[in-house]
Amino acid sequence: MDKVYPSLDDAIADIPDGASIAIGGFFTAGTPVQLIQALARKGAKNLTVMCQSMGPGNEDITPLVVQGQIRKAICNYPFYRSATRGADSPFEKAVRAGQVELEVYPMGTFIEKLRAAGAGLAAFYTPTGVGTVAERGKEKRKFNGREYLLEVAIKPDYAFVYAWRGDRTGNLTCRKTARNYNPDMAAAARITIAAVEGLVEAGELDPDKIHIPGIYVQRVVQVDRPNYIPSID
Amino acid sequence: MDKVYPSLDDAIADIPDGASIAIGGFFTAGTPVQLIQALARKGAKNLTVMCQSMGPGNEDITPLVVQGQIRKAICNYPFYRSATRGADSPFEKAVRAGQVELEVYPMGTFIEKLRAAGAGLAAFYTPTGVGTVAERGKEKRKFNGREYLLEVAIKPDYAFVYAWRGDRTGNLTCRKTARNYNPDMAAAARITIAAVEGLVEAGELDPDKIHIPGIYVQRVVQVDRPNYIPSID
Amino acid sequence: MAEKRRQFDGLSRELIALRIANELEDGTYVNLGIGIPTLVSNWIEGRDIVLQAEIGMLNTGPLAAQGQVDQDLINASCQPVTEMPGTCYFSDCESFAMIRGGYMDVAVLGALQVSEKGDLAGWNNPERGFPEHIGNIGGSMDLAVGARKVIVAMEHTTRNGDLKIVKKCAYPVTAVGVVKLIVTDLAVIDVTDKGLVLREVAPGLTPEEVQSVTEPKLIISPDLREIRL
Amino acid sequence: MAEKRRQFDGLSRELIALRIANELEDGTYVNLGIGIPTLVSNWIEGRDIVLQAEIGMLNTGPLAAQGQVDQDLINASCQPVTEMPGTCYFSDCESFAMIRGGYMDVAVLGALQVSEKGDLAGWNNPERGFPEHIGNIGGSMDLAVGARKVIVAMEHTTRNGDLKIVKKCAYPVTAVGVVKLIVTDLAVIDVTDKGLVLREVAPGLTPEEVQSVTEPKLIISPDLREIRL
Repeated sequence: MDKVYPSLDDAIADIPDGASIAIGGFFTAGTPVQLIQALARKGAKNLTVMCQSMGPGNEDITPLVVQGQIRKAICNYPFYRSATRGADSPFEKAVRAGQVELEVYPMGTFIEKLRAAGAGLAAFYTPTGVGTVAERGKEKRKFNGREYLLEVAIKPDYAFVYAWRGDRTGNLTCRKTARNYNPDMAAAARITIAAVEGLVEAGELDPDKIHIPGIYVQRVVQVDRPNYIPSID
Repeated sequence: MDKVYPSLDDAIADIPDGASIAIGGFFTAGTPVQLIQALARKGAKNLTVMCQSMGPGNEDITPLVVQGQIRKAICNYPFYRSATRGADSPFEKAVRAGQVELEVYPMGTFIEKLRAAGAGLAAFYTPTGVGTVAERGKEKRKFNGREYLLEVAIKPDYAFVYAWRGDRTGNLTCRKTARNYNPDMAAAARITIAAVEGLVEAGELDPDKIHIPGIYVQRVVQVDRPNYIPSID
Repeated sequence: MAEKRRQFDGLSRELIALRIANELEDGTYVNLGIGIPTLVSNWIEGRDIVLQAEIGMLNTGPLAAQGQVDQDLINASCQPVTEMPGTCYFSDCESFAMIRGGYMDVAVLGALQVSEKGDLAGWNNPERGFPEHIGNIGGSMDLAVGARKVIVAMEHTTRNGDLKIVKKCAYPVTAVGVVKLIVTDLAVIDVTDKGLVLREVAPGLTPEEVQSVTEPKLIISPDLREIRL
Repeated sequence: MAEKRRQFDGLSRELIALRIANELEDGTYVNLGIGIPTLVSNWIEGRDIVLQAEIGMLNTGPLAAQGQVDQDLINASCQPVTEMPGTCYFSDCESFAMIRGGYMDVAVLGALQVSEKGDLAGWNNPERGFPEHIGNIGGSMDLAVGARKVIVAMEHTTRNGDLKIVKKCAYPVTAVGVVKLIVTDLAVIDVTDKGLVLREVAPGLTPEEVQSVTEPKLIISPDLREIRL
């Protein structure tokens, strides 16, 4: 199974208007920026995106907002910490203007909901958020005297992930904290598109050090290592 | 944090009667046989054990059965396939005689219940077992038109795990299919005791290839590589 | 009392496996259960099919030769196997997440009984005399529920001639309504909404003979033919 | 109208962090939130304390020096950090499994408000003008619920002199009844079943002065003393 696509644009060509897309990466680390840029070039509209941040440390997502491609964002850290910087942020403006719907989950709940989808589970009970606004509209239930919230799985149509090394069959190895959301998003999505820094032949990766098994990855594209300067103020 | 214990017997010395113990390994691969043997030497009674098999490919557990140490077994593959070999098996005899209580779960449900405990989740909904005897006594619920069973977390007091390499702070690297249940059992238990083939200093393991983070492991003991001949007839 | 036995001779276990191998498409991920299903692996060498082992392995290679056995490298049937280019290892928990998550294109499973509705009974033989809720469930329930397509590989009747393709499973079921295709020593049968469709019969057998060892009424496919190998 | 401002001078942010570092025991796993909590890491070098970063790292080392920045190695505050002997990496999902699973001995978190019952409000400042259910939750709710002990590190009042230790949080809470210890520029306060117990005060301050900027009634510890650094 050779899953390599010749270009970023080919790899995302079939993404329709209205698609939902999980985007890996935690601030600067492990974000598939080139795939996001390709999506901005393509211009698909009415999208639902699921990712950690809608701006801070992930400015490459801003063109999608400015071009009005995003209908809904599901994330856990949407805004700049600085109110001043936030006031200038296209995403914050779009949220205030009601142009983008925003759904926020605690970080652990957010990724566990995606993991549940990939693992074929319908829902789970978590203690996180009990007694907070995260309870709203959710079933609360006691197990062994402690309260938990019911959280249902979220299954995206696509996932964009990033890896340090990948082989042609889709096996991926991540590097340091750039692993973060990428494995569980890859498993959750119907179609996972991986941007890899180093493309190798099957058998070249250490089989005990593959963080994303190839079965979860449908398309692989080689990219240059993006250059970041970590900052989220 | 130096978690190394001088001997197997020291590492399990505090296990009381009535304890529950998850034991890693899938048939022959990655089973901490020396810890099981130490438990047989110690002779703690009234134990609940959670493991894949209660005999096939895991004959080292038999002394615990013969010595009457086990009150309850929770597993997914308890018996020999051969009825003849099964008829001679101390575990099968003990089950038939009502001396050991046996709880059987589908393999995926079994390890997911342990994973849930380690992950601080109370319960999850799985499609596995709907319409079968696995339904008995369980809540059934529809999500998006499909039926699921509610399965609650199982939290063992102890876990016995096996690793190819381990450092003094408890970071463990597994080898090939010997990984299997070990990571999730380590995370699930209150106290995890690891038998490692190769004990190294902190910093010697590749930090991107640690399958069991040290935080899950409270005790480390060095052991010789056990010699198995894989067979389960 | 005369000893009961199988009535017809059909394909060997190896050829049942071959027939199933021919049914698999390239570019798919497949899990093979214990028994006849495991034999399918002998017929797919060189093909673009990736085998998953529940223990936590993708791209499972052929059985290890004597002297090449690595105790840290076994399949879910506890057989020593080998690595392939592209092999990867993961935890058992991840393995079943993958299985339930719908990533197995095909699961080939053995069975004690299959019903006309596609119910599969394979994990618990009441003849062992245990209560019906205990037995070697293993990974069978997860695979039966999670795979996109479940193919059953089995002998058409028991050694004693008892029917295994039945109207309703008498044995504890593994999953309900999941079997899509049954391949036996005597026949290839599609499980459809309308009932069991007899698609192929073993060389020398008539559809009537296959029906005589099959409890539910078989629908004869208009394209009925001899089993192709 | 006179501009409101803080009434008392107390410890610097760095010294709040030091006071918390002294509270941590050796042999523990600790997660440090954004803000003052992050500064605690400057005071534990050489100690047997392992820092976890939500992004998926244990044994997080000091901040990376200029020229040593690796974009694949950051903490949960997006700061470039370094490796230590014994560092290991894992997924974000595993990281939160670990956090909810009770493996953090201590979480040190910032706060906008803390109630006398130990309720923590830290994730959402209504002054930003968003609806109360959206904001940067990040990992704070999981940490607040999952850690065995939650220590709050904050200034005793806002820059405008508004009280932050209150009877009931007016801001959206992060978790209910979880805070065990509050360390501010002015005081060290235990949250107990009986109420808030003033254990230490900043040099030069009286308990009455601390009470004057604290809404709930403080119980004065019989062992009350100056903050020890």
